[in-house]
Amino acid sequence: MSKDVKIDIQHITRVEGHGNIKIDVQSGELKECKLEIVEAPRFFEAMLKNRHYDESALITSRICGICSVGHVLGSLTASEDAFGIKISEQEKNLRCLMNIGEHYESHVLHIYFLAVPDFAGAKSVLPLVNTHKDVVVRALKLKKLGHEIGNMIGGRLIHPTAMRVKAMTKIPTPEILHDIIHRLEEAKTELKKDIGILKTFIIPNFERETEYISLYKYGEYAFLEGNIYSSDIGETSYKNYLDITNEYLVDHSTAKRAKHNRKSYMVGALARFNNNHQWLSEDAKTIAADLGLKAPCYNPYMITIAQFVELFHLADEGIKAAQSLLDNGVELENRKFTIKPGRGIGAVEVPRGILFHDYVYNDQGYIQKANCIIPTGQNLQNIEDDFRALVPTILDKSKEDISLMLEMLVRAYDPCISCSAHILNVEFE
Amino acid sequence: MSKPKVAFFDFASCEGCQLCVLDLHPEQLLDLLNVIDIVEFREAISEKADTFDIAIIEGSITRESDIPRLQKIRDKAKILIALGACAHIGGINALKNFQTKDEYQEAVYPTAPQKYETSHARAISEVVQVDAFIPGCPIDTNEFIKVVKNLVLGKKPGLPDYPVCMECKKNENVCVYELGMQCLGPVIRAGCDARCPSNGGYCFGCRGLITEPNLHSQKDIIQKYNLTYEKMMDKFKLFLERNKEVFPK
Amino acid sequence: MSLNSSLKIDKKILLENLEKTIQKYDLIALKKKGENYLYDYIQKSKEIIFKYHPTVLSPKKFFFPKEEVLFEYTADGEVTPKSETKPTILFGIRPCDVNGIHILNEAFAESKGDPNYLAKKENSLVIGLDCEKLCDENAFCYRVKSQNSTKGADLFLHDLGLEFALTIITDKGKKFAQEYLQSSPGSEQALTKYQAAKKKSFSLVAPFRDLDKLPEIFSKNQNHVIWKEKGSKCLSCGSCIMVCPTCYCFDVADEFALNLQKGERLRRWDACMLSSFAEVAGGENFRDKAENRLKHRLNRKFNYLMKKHGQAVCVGCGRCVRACLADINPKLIVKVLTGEQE
Amino acid sequence: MCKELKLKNKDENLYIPEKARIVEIKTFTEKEKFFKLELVSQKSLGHVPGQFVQLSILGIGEAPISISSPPSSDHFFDLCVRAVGNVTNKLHTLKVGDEIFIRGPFGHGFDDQILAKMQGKHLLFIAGGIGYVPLRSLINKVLKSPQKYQKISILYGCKTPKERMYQDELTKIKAMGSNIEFLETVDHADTDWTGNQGVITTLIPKVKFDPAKTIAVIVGPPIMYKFVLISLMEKDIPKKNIYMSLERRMKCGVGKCGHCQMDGVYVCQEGPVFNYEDVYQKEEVL
Ligand SMILES: Cc1cc2nc3c(=O)[nH]c(=O)nc-3n(C[C@H](O)[C@H](O)[C@H](O)COP(=O)(O)OP(=O)(O)OC[C@H]3O[C@@H](n4cnc5c(N)ncnc54)[C@H](O)[C@@H]3O)c2cc1C
Ligand code: SF4
Ligand code: SF4
Ligand code: SF4
Repeated sequence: MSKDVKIDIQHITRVEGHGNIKIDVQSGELKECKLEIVEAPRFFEAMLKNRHYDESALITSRICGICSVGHVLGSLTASEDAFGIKISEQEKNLRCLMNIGEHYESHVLHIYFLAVPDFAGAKSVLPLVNTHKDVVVRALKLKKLGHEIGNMIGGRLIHPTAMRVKAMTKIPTPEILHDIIHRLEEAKTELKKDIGILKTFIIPNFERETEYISLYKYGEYAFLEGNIYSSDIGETSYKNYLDITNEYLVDHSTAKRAKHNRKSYMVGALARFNNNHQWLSEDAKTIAADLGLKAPCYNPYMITIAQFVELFHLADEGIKAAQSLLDNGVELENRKFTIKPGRGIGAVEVPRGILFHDYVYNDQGYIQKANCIIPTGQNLQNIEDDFRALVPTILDKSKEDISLMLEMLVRAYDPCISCSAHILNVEFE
Repeated sequence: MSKPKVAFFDFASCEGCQLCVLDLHPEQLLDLLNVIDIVEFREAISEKADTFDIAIIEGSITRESDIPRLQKIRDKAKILIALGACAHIGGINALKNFQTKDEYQEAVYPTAPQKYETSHARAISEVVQVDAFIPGCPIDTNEFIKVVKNLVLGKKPGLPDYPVCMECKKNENVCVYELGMQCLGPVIRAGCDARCPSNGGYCFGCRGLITEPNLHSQKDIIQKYNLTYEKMMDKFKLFLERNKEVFPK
Repeated sequence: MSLNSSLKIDKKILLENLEKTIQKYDLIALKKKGENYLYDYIQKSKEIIFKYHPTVLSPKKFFFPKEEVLFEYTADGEVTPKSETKPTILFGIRPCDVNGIHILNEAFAESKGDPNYLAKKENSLVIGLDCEKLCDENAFCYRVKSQNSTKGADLFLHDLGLEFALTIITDKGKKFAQEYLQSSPGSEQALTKYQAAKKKSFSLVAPFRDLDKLPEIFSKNQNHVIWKEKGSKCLSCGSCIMVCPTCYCFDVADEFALNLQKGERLRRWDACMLSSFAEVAGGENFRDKAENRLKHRLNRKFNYLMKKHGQAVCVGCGRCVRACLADINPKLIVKVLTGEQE
Repeated sequence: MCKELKLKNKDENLYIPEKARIVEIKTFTEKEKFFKLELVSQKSLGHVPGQFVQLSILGIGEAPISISSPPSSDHFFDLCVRAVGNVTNKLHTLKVGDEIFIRGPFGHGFDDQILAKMQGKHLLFIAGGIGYVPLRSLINKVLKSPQKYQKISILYGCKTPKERMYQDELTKIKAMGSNIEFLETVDHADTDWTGNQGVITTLIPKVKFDPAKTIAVIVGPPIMYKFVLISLMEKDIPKKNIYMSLERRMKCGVGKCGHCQMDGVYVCQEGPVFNYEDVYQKEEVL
């Protein structure tokens, strides 16, 4: 089969940030295949220089609106690592709730607003307001739940105001905690209503095995602490994250890319699922089985399903955290500590995958050097490699269909290009 | 009343403000769609629009190549709204302007500093005429609704032009100066319901200065509480680099 | 009513009785929230704090809320007034604030009367609680003679240790006391003793010199340098107004719901210290300088409205002193104008 | 025992407006339109010259607007509105038959006492721009029986000829009678303008009056008062013979919201019409 296909998609829609896809097939041979990031670089690591520890989370949360809590968590963890601060159980539970808030907002947005229209054959969620009003209303409510948990616990979800090094500056009342438990239970019931719809999705039958990298803590479906786990080589200390990420630049993208054992690796919900599925909550396991998601899963289009499964696990985790806060009582914690000069690293899972913040502080608590590595940057090469594997198998389709499948693939990764592009690398000796 | 066509565009930003726009109750979204026609919103819909009445712009201008794109949008729009701190006052992006271009490029892409086009970060009003703005980093969803509604009704946007302190007092907070922190609230535009001070933080100025800030008095406060002037100016750097009253060039 | 028909009530019984009223009334009293003291709704009487800690906002927020709906309407022009009220008890209101309520009562009752305020007021009962000594160094109730104010309350209590002396101020208070508070005749002596002690603790402080002549003094000093001096420090933040128990300026706004089918006309607290307060169409601003706004605010307290109410309209609670980051203090300004030394 | 606080008349909610319908619209200038309104209740407004109403458009807001027609027993009344902001711009988009809302009449206008004082005197009306609107109510009232006054002089100044209002009516007034005098001027003339040019104070020397027997009524923008008052003082008109109507920001119109207060005075209640003698010593009058 010899065919010429040239695809140039400017500004892929329904992703965060700006990305273009360029494919050039001549006589059946793939000449060019690129995911371009055309986002303006924002130079966050440069901006962090000489800023006080109290501001590092404030600044880095602005890297990305949708992973804002994730950046805060990564940033606080890095600062705490540098200063040798151990956070309390209470703080862990509160952060867990913030993390759940963010995942609800982000996963729901991705599943319902960005991915569902593809499967429903709609251009966007707006036409669905007329055809599937109940689903849209449910989606908005679930997304709003994420925002509201963020508001109640952290002052607000996007760029939270109450999250600080060592401890929150705000504590929830028992009424709020009861409310959160109640609403997370409700959320599970609501989500179950859409299992049927998800089952009708015809998910492209495309598989490509790759290296799956995620946070790892034995016995936990890890989000907030742990080491790094690679499906190829196993566990590595979070301190050695640079050995994993190996960032490099390519010409056509302002976002840095990463490679480890192979040419590329995958992070995000599917990587987490593949590496940590045994620690999902029982409910989440049942849902996964019901939706045909089995580890290891090599189909990137299934990321959306993995996210859906995570929503159940997270609801269960949130209920546990809130209950523990209720059982043990919540008190405003003392936020005093001594500043220690040195380096600290934070590794956390955000909706799109593992994220690293790495700071060097001076003895006054001002940042001397910073490095932030964002999930999408890590996924970019993997997406391109998926393209390379996918395109030759679908050349018989129309150009429109090919474009749509490629766009859907990019969207499946839920790329938050906006943040990936702003991230830079400062070499550490 | 015919529904105005509204298009969203973004430049250098975290897109958090657009996410706040989507943070609506279901009824609110349905009501909003009855009042305006969203014809372009890259984060949520695939459609692209050639014509629109209201352009809502998120993000700051950080590349010369952004300018023609923004100008084109300006030419087409009857009303152009700056959404969020990045677009309104340059936002956090302008923090890099305190360094030279070489410095920040070197710091981020040490192996290839000149690789990507960049220049100093600017508010969009430095490039095109802005008819209304929705301040904050991120914006307040209710304020967004209010401004859009007012424009549809032919009213002025109706943003407050008094300091955050007023809302902070309404929330019965103990002033953070009393707690040993410093706060830019006395000169920053209210409308956020004093979110940061009300949640254990302090105001760092994301909504920009009020029209008649008393910066002299702000400096006196700093002295009274034994805080340093340098530290205060350092706080202003986070969001107010573009402001000539604070940082005369 | 004079204080001689003394009644008393046991503290424990009082608390029990108050708790019983919660079924029928919203009970408001001083309580602690986090590190902060404020007047707020009470569920259990043990939440009530008896020792006074200055609050940021005064109890006026319950009669004249930060924001309230004046009426609702539909797009077809159907207008429905709205002044929802619930039976409410404000418990433990201090003399300065009691006096503040009295001033607001007069202001809102004037001419035709403000329906929203009056409805809330009518449906509520104010139980005052005396202060034996000055609450902090910023308060200056004694300077405007409001440390003994009872006008504005329906009942008034004096803490005698294990029991309270109870004074009946209004008929409404009397009815309430009969129905809910099992008071018994008290010894006049105990109350007299209390009052003597209070008098003693306040004996070192005195009212403003020429308190009654302040309106004239203010009128004469409209060009005094103090206005410029202090005004130049003012941040025009309005904090002083928010916290003031006797400020009642408001802004009115129309808000349509997003569906543009129905809407509300609201009023919100406004502040004459804000720069645009007196601005009219065409951009003319009749009080465009902070010094003029400050002068206006204090003239309202000690001149314009003082003439109308027959007493200083500043009750000396000290809230604006605590709230003002620019250290603008009415007490000191009055002293400069009267030429008084500390 | 202290009195309890009670709302005197529960039905009397001073914030609730009543419906009025637009029955006629005339466009005067680019910014000013004339509106004839009727109360839907068919009641008479019952105002005196110089009073104002609070005009509201639901969802938009409320604005104080002077009543431009003389008192009458029917249910019609006139307003003339300059489009400057939310309410006034919206009002300009409305059509005949549309309904708006009204509260009032409010304020202290030219009451019987003032009118009695005017009898037999030389009335000197000085209006700047839209200031003619509140004056028109009084002018039309006195013109119903011009013989009661020694003389009536109307001085009217606008920025440009295009901004002149009520032209038909003013032409008629001009021709009315020997004791009626009408003078106008514009700040900036255009090519067609043949009349006076200059600020309104340039008209004052053109009028002959006996200061002791003259009553001046001034309405205009804030800056105008300052200069007109200087001229009148120079001509020795006693302060008590000068009336003026002041504009202030108003939110409630009933002496509560505090916006219109100047010195101790609530303009919405004691004004907007003031005798100069009563206010000249007050703060912030001009
Ligand atoms: C007693 C009185 C009589 C008046 N008579 C007339 C009249 O006959 N015809 C006429 O066209 N205008 C009259 N005005 C002026 C008119 O009230 C204002 O132009 C109007 O309030 C503007 O309202 P708006 O909603 O259109 O503008 P807004 O959108 O409210 O504001 C436009 C500008 O006006 C200022 N402003 C806001 N509220 C008021 C207010 N209540 N009064 C004055 N300025 C305000 C704002 O600060 C802003 O600068 C009168 C004013 C008063 C006080
Ligand atoms: S203003 Fe803040 S929240 Fe909005 S886009 Fe910019 S960085 Fe994000
Ligand atoms: S308090 Fe200040 S920094 Fe916080 S949201 Fe408001 S304006 Fe922004
Ligand atoms: S006097 Fe003080 S509290 Fe009042 S507006 Fe001025 S600075 Fe703010």
